[in-house]
Amino acid sequence: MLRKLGWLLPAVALTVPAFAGAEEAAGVSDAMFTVNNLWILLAAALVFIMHLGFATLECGLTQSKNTVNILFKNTFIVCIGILTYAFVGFNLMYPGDFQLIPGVLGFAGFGLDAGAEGVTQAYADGAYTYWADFIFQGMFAATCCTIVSGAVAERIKLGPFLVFCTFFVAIIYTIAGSWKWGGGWLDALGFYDFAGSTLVHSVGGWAALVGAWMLGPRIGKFKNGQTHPIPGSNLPLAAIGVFLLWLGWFGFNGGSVLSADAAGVSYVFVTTSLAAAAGGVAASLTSWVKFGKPDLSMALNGILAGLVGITAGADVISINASMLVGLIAGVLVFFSVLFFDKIQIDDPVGALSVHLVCGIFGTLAVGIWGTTADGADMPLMPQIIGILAYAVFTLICSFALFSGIKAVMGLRVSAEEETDGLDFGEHGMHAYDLPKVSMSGAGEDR
Amino acid sequence: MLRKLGWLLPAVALTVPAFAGAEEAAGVSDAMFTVNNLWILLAAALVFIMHLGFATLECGLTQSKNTVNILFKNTFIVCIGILTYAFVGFNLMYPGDFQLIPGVLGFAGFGLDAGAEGVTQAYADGAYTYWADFIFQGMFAATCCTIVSGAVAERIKLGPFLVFCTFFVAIIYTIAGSWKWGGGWLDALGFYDFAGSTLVHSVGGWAALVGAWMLGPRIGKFKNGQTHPIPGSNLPLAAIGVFLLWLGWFGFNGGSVLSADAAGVSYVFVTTSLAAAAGGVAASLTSWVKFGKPDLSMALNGILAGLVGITAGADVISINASMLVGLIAGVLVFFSVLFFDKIQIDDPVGALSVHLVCGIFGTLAVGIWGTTADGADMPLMPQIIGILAYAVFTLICSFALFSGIKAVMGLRVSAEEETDGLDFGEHGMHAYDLPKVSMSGAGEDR
Amino acid sequence: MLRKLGWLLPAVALTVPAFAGAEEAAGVSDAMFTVNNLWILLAAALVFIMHLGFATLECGLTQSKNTVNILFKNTFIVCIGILTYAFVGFNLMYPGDFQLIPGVLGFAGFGLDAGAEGVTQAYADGAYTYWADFIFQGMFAATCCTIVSGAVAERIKLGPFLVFCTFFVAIIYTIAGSWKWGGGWLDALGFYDFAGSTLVHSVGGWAALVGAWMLGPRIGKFKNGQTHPIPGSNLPLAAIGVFLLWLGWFGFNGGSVLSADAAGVSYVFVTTSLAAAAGGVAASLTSWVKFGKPDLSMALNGILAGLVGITAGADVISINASMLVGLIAGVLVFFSVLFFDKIQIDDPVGALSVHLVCGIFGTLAVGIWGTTADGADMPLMPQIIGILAYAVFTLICSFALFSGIKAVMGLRVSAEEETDGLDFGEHGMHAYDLPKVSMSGAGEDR
Amino acid sequence: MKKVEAIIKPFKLDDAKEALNELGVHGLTVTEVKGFGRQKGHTELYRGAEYVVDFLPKVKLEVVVADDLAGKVVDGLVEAVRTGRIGDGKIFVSPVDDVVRIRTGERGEEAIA
Amino acid sequence: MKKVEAIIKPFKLDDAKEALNELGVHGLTVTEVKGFGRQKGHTELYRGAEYVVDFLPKVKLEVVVADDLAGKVVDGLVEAVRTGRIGDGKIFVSPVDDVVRIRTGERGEEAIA
Amino acid sequence: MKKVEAIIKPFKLDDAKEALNELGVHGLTVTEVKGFGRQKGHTELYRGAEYVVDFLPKVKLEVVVADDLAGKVVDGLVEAVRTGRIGDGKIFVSPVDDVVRIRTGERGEEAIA
Ligand SMILES: Nc1ncnc2c1ncn2[C@@H]1O[C@H](COP(=O)(O)OP(=O)(O)O)[C@@H](O)[C@H]1O
Ligand SMILES: Nc1ncnc2c1ncn2[C@@H]1O[C@H](COP(=O)(O)OP(=O)(O)O)[C@@H](O)[C@H]1O
Ligand SMILES: Nc1ncnc2c1ncn2[C@@H]1O[C@H](COP(=O)(O)OP(=O)(O)O)[C@@H](O)[C@H]1O
Repeated sequence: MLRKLGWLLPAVALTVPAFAGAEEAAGVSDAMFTVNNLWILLAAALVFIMHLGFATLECGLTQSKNTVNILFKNTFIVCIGILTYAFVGFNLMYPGDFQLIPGVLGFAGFGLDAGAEGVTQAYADGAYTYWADFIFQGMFAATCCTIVSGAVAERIKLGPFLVFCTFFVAIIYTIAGSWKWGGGWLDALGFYDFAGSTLVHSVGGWAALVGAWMLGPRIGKFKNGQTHPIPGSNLPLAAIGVFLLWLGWFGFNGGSVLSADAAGVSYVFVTTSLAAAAGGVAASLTSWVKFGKPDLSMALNGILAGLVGITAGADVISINASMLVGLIAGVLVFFSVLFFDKIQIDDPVGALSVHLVCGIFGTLAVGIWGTTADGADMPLMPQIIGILAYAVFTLICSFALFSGIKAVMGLRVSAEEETDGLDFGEHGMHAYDLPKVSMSGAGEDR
Repeated sequence: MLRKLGWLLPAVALTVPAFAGAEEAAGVSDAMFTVNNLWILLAAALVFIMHLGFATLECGLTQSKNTVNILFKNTFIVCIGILTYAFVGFNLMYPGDFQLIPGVLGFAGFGLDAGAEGVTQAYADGAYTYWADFIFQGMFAATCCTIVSGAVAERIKLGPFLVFCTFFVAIIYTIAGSWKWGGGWLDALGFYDFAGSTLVHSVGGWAALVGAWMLGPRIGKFKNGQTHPIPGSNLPLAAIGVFLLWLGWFGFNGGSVLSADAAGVSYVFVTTSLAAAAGGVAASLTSWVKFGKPDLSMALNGILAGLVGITAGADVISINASMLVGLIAGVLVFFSVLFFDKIQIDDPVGALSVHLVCGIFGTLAVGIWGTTADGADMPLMPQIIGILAYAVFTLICSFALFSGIKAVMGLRVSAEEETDGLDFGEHGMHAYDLPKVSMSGAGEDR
Repeated sequence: MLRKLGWLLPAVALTVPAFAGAEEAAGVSDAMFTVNNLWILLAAALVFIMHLGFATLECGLTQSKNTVNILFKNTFIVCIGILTYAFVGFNLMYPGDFQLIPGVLGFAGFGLDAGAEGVTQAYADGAYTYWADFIFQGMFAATCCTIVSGAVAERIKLGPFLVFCTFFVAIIYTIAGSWKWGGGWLDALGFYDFAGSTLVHSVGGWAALVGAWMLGPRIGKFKNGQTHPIPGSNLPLAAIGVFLLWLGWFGFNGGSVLSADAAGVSYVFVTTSLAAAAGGVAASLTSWVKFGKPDLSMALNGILAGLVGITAGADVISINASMLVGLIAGVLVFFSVLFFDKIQIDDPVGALSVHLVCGIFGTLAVGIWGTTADGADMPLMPQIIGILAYAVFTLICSFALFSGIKAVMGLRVSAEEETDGLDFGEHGMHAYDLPKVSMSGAGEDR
Repeated sequence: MKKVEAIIKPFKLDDAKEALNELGVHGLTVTEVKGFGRQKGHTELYRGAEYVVDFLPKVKLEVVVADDLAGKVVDGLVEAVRTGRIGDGKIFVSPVDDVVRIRTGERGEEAIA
Repeated sequence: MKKVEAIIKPFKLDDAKEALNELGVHGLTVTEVKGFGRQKGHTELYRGAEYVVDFLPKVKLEVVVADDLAGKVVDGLVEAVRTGRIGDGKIFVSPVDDVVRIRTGERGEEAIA
Repeated sequence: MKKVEAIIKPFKLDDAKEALNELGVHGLTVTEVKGFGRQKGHTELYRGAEYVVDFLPKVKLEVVVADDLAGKVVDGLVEAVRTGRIGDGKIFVSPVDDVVRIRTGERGEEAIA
């Protein structure tokens, strides 16, 4: 998703194998500009709908007494994500020439300003306007907080969580992002992350890990060294979430081509779908073999695992490798869920397994299976450096941020509130008023 | 959304500040024609999905005993809206030369006919075909009835409501629309309403006001001068509704650029999103400050308030002003809900506060913050005249229509039916057969 | 959806009346290539979302004790559908020159390979790339299994069902598809099926019939010659399903234009929507007249009936005829549901009535109301031959396949498992943990 | 002590509660139940077929009171929830040997309120 | 009068209702309950961990009848709902002092049906 | 025989079950109910208006035991579910004339467990 802006630091050119991107063209026709820009806008709309996907997935896999809280968090995150991105985020992530510590930290000022060239082809060689750029990137930004939301669900205080998100999305995520997509030092190093296996998913995942670890598990989840599942309250909602996320991923990955280039976008659609499908099948079968019955929640997580896994290299990985990435991610997510349960880190929706673990795997996959446009293998070392750099930075920042907030406001709701549900404690509302199952005449033999 | 047809009355040219619309071009390339047209079609699909958003929002904020009825209403409205628009609506709203009372009432005949030029660039200077025009406008049309649906929910008889909607969408809405978008007298006067804060939202809102007032409140809503909330039955459905509405609004506003013009559409995406986000945050914080706890239903209404507010001027209002519009709309919707409760007009979903109040505010906002393409401030007076004209026309027409229907068929279901639920009374069905919460072993400490 | 590949068998040119498709052009501009290809990709995304529509519709119209099972089936089908289509399906359906029995069976080899020309205009005259072609067709493929899923729901064993689907989507559907869209013998004969009333819907429907018939009805559905309805558990989910299906149909039919041709795609959007709307209204009114109350589930099925009905001829049927097709389909689906109940074939979601019956009707409609580009009436005979050919082939194949699977693995779950629910039996999970309706103070008069 | 069990129409719950409060009874337990009796079930439609729902939603109210209050409670309830239409419900009075307030361990009549 | 309470398997509800009807008992009240007893709960899976659901869904049927009918009602119910498999449930018979029909104010046995 | 009915806080259900198991009582029936008593209901918000939810979720536990076990069961339950805070609930003990195990037709005390 590296923006091709003339005034950026020189970037290593890594493009899709087997075809040359149309976006290289210096001047494109008006129609091409229009279709390119339209696709970025549609991709933004698709990424937007991922937020609904995250919201319903999280509601589906948690208890109904916390549903209002989860809906509120996810609604608020989108809003605050877009607003802070307009105020500071965009200009922190894409500082251009305004470097404070070159390649590490820059800031192009507060607010949005398209300038004279922002709505012309001059802005990005006819690929999109300034406004399309902003809205696409802005929709992306909020997703990394949503990842955190899932892992800390059902026990974190609302206010502190929102404060965390605001700073995380406005500053931590955007500075981290600038290192690669903003043309910073990791970009210069040859680190490759097409649409954000690391920049979005692992970054969100590391923060989620810190949050889940600092909060501790939900009451009753682990007792005497054993895991006591707390079943999700509404699996249709969870399934709706995953389908919407897959849909949105067409925009997340497809839009990261940063033009409507026929070859590039179609290829990315295919690798993305194949990885998702392979992830879903792999996680289903793994749970089937392991437990004798296939687990729907694992199948759903498997699809997401495949999607996260392919995100770093959707444009540089071959068709067969994309299925392999999905398969491995699907198996990985299964065992990762078991692993986090074993070390008693409570992650109600599997956010760590999906976004952190598969985000890392996907980033490595680029170094293992990726090939550049001219057929050369892509190097593994920059990938490892990138993964580590983001791990260290995000762990430190989110630990500091969570700790500061904890000291001032506290992080976890009281045991009584947790038992009663955050819907009542934080909002004084309840999510559902549904009738009981009717014992109707037709049911006699059921 | 004024269609640029050669044979329309001359319209005051008001376009987006800081960029010149590509649609001005006389002859465009085939590719440009294709991408323009594709965007209008996609916008129509996005507006279509708003109907699902309205349906789920309304179901979510009402009682489960009326859910079948609400789903049926919303499903039927879409169908009847499109069909009547094909029969008469399109030709009432865009009568072209066929004026009966010039600028006030015209009718170009029954049914659809693309004519020889309908699928060529000649139809709209390469911006869209006749068919794309129809389907986009047709999807819009039904939305104004859906607004009414929410305000009269849980107590209106089905048959009378559907009769009202049929006439309202086929005739009242379309004649009203012709005054501005059809190139009528308000357009000539310089009234500006980009995508319908007034033409769609207030028009729907005024009819909703008449309906809610004529029906009276639901049993039990107000007692001894006090408001007794009737909580929504399914808040996840309500949240799904609002996210889908926001998504659809990209088509509602973005499509109203009436071409895929890169500058125009991207700008509108940004103002629309910023207003929505600001509205959500404002309403959340207002409820938080006022009641000590943030109200999810207010946050959701706040997003819609921001969206309705920006709709009249999404293309002529600056970035900062768009956030301001959202903020004000978010606060406005909060106090408006309280106000309608105070005057005991019962509006189960907040349709009056969202669509009527913020629709009016958004229309005024154009006169306050709007600037034309050449940087001039837009006048306030035509906006006020427009708001009043639509208020008077819609109030009279919908009062007459509701009264006529009431005389012939009655409007409100019996108290007994209301108590039992309209699902049983009007449909003989029930919406949910869900199991009770299980008291499983894992729940002991929860 | 006939792909215009140079190396296909000559196809009878049947295009939309009143306009000449832009896709005929030999060389198109880069921008045109890009917008064409983008539309096919977007159409693929829209078809993808139909799977969510099918999943929620099926969950909504069945009992909550089988919801996990239904979500799992639908999730798995999408994944397996895409994967098998990549492995063998695409090359079976579009074998090109690699004919084993010319016009009847061909196979272009395992796996995907874009070749040198796959991402250039050479692949399909600038209409789409190889990858866009694959992903669009691949998303289509899985839909026909989803049709089967609905008809056999609540009683079929999971493993056997998935085995059936895998073979059905990989081999039976694709071979059948090759006869027409792959340029096979039915295409040569002049059989016309624009987007698959027969190729997708009836083919799925015939298999559904075999499955529903072999399994027998659910326990308790028919007793003493009487139908005992088993009400759906979640009608909002069902409505969400139908709206998403309608939305997806814009891609299903609109994408089948196989380019973004302004005239073609817009026309198809209009016929598709009018038929859907007419179907919804017709089924609603029929149930209203027949039972005194309008049936939501019939209204929803009516919309789908209209959509299936128009699918074969969305591009060759006039506007008025499209409404007529929808109307007839809406009435047809109503009586068809009653008919299948009468002959005691238990179809929980009405899949046979919607997809099989209206699929056949829609295919006939082409022969009745269809006109070619040059205004000639389209012949009825090839339509009848096509319907029969697909009936015979699919009935035989799916009977053989189901029988084989039955012999080896069994088809139906035990009566005890059926009573307890497949969620427990097949997955050891349950779908919902929702609170009971609260008896709150505000409810006193309700 | 007596247990007074009343099966009533759901929308009469608050009236019943108020009647009890007026009698000085401040504790009660409520259960959603389905009732079958003289009141006819209603007919529903689903996908072109009719079926009868026999069991109607009712609310069961349980209140344990001292012997001498039982009569008044019964009368108060009857008055509060009667609509005169079929399906108004039934009241059952039955003996209770002992009552314990869990919080304090109190027993008998003093544990009641 | 007696209250006969039967805890039965949910799918036997209609059989029970028919048996009661044959005995001339036309009023009953039904509650969804969860039961714990000899019948083993079942094991569920969720995200890679197993857990036991102890409480099984049962239906509680309450019917108040005249003393002399109680025996027949018990026998009729036993016959109607027995499957012979563990978990078939229990029937409890307990005394009822008085019955009131809310609609009419009738008391005692005539209030029952 | 006696029926011991306990209205308790929902999250104490498993503690209650374990206490019963220790006393050798292996059968019980549980119902979700709503309770009204000294414990104050809580205030909820909805769209800018406050309202009080009077009825709080409780769980009703019913267990039928032999006469001599009733006292121990009551004591065991009190100990297991008491938190000392208002709203802990009540236990009611009432007479039961007969018990039948549907599966076997056994009667009386031997039908209980
Ligand atoms: N013998 C009975 N035992 C238990 N519950 C009964 C009995 N008779 C009636 N009921 C309950 O009382 C409710 C009302 O009874 P019904 O016969 O319909 O009307 P009414 O109370 O007006 O005579 C029933 O729905 C049922 O729940
Ligand atoms: N002592 C008891 N008190 C109350 N309910 C009981 C008692 N024993 C059993 N039950 C109820 O009866 C149901 C069936 O009992 P169970 O022991 O499982 O099988 P069976 O009835 O075949 O002996 C239980 O699920 C429970 O609801
Ligand atoms: N007289 C009564 N009859 C029936 N149920 C009662 C009675 N009194 C209390 N209850 C039940 O016991 C619950 C707890 O009672 P409450 O007065 O709130 O607290 P405490 O038990 O601590 O005195 C109530 O919610 C209600 O369900």
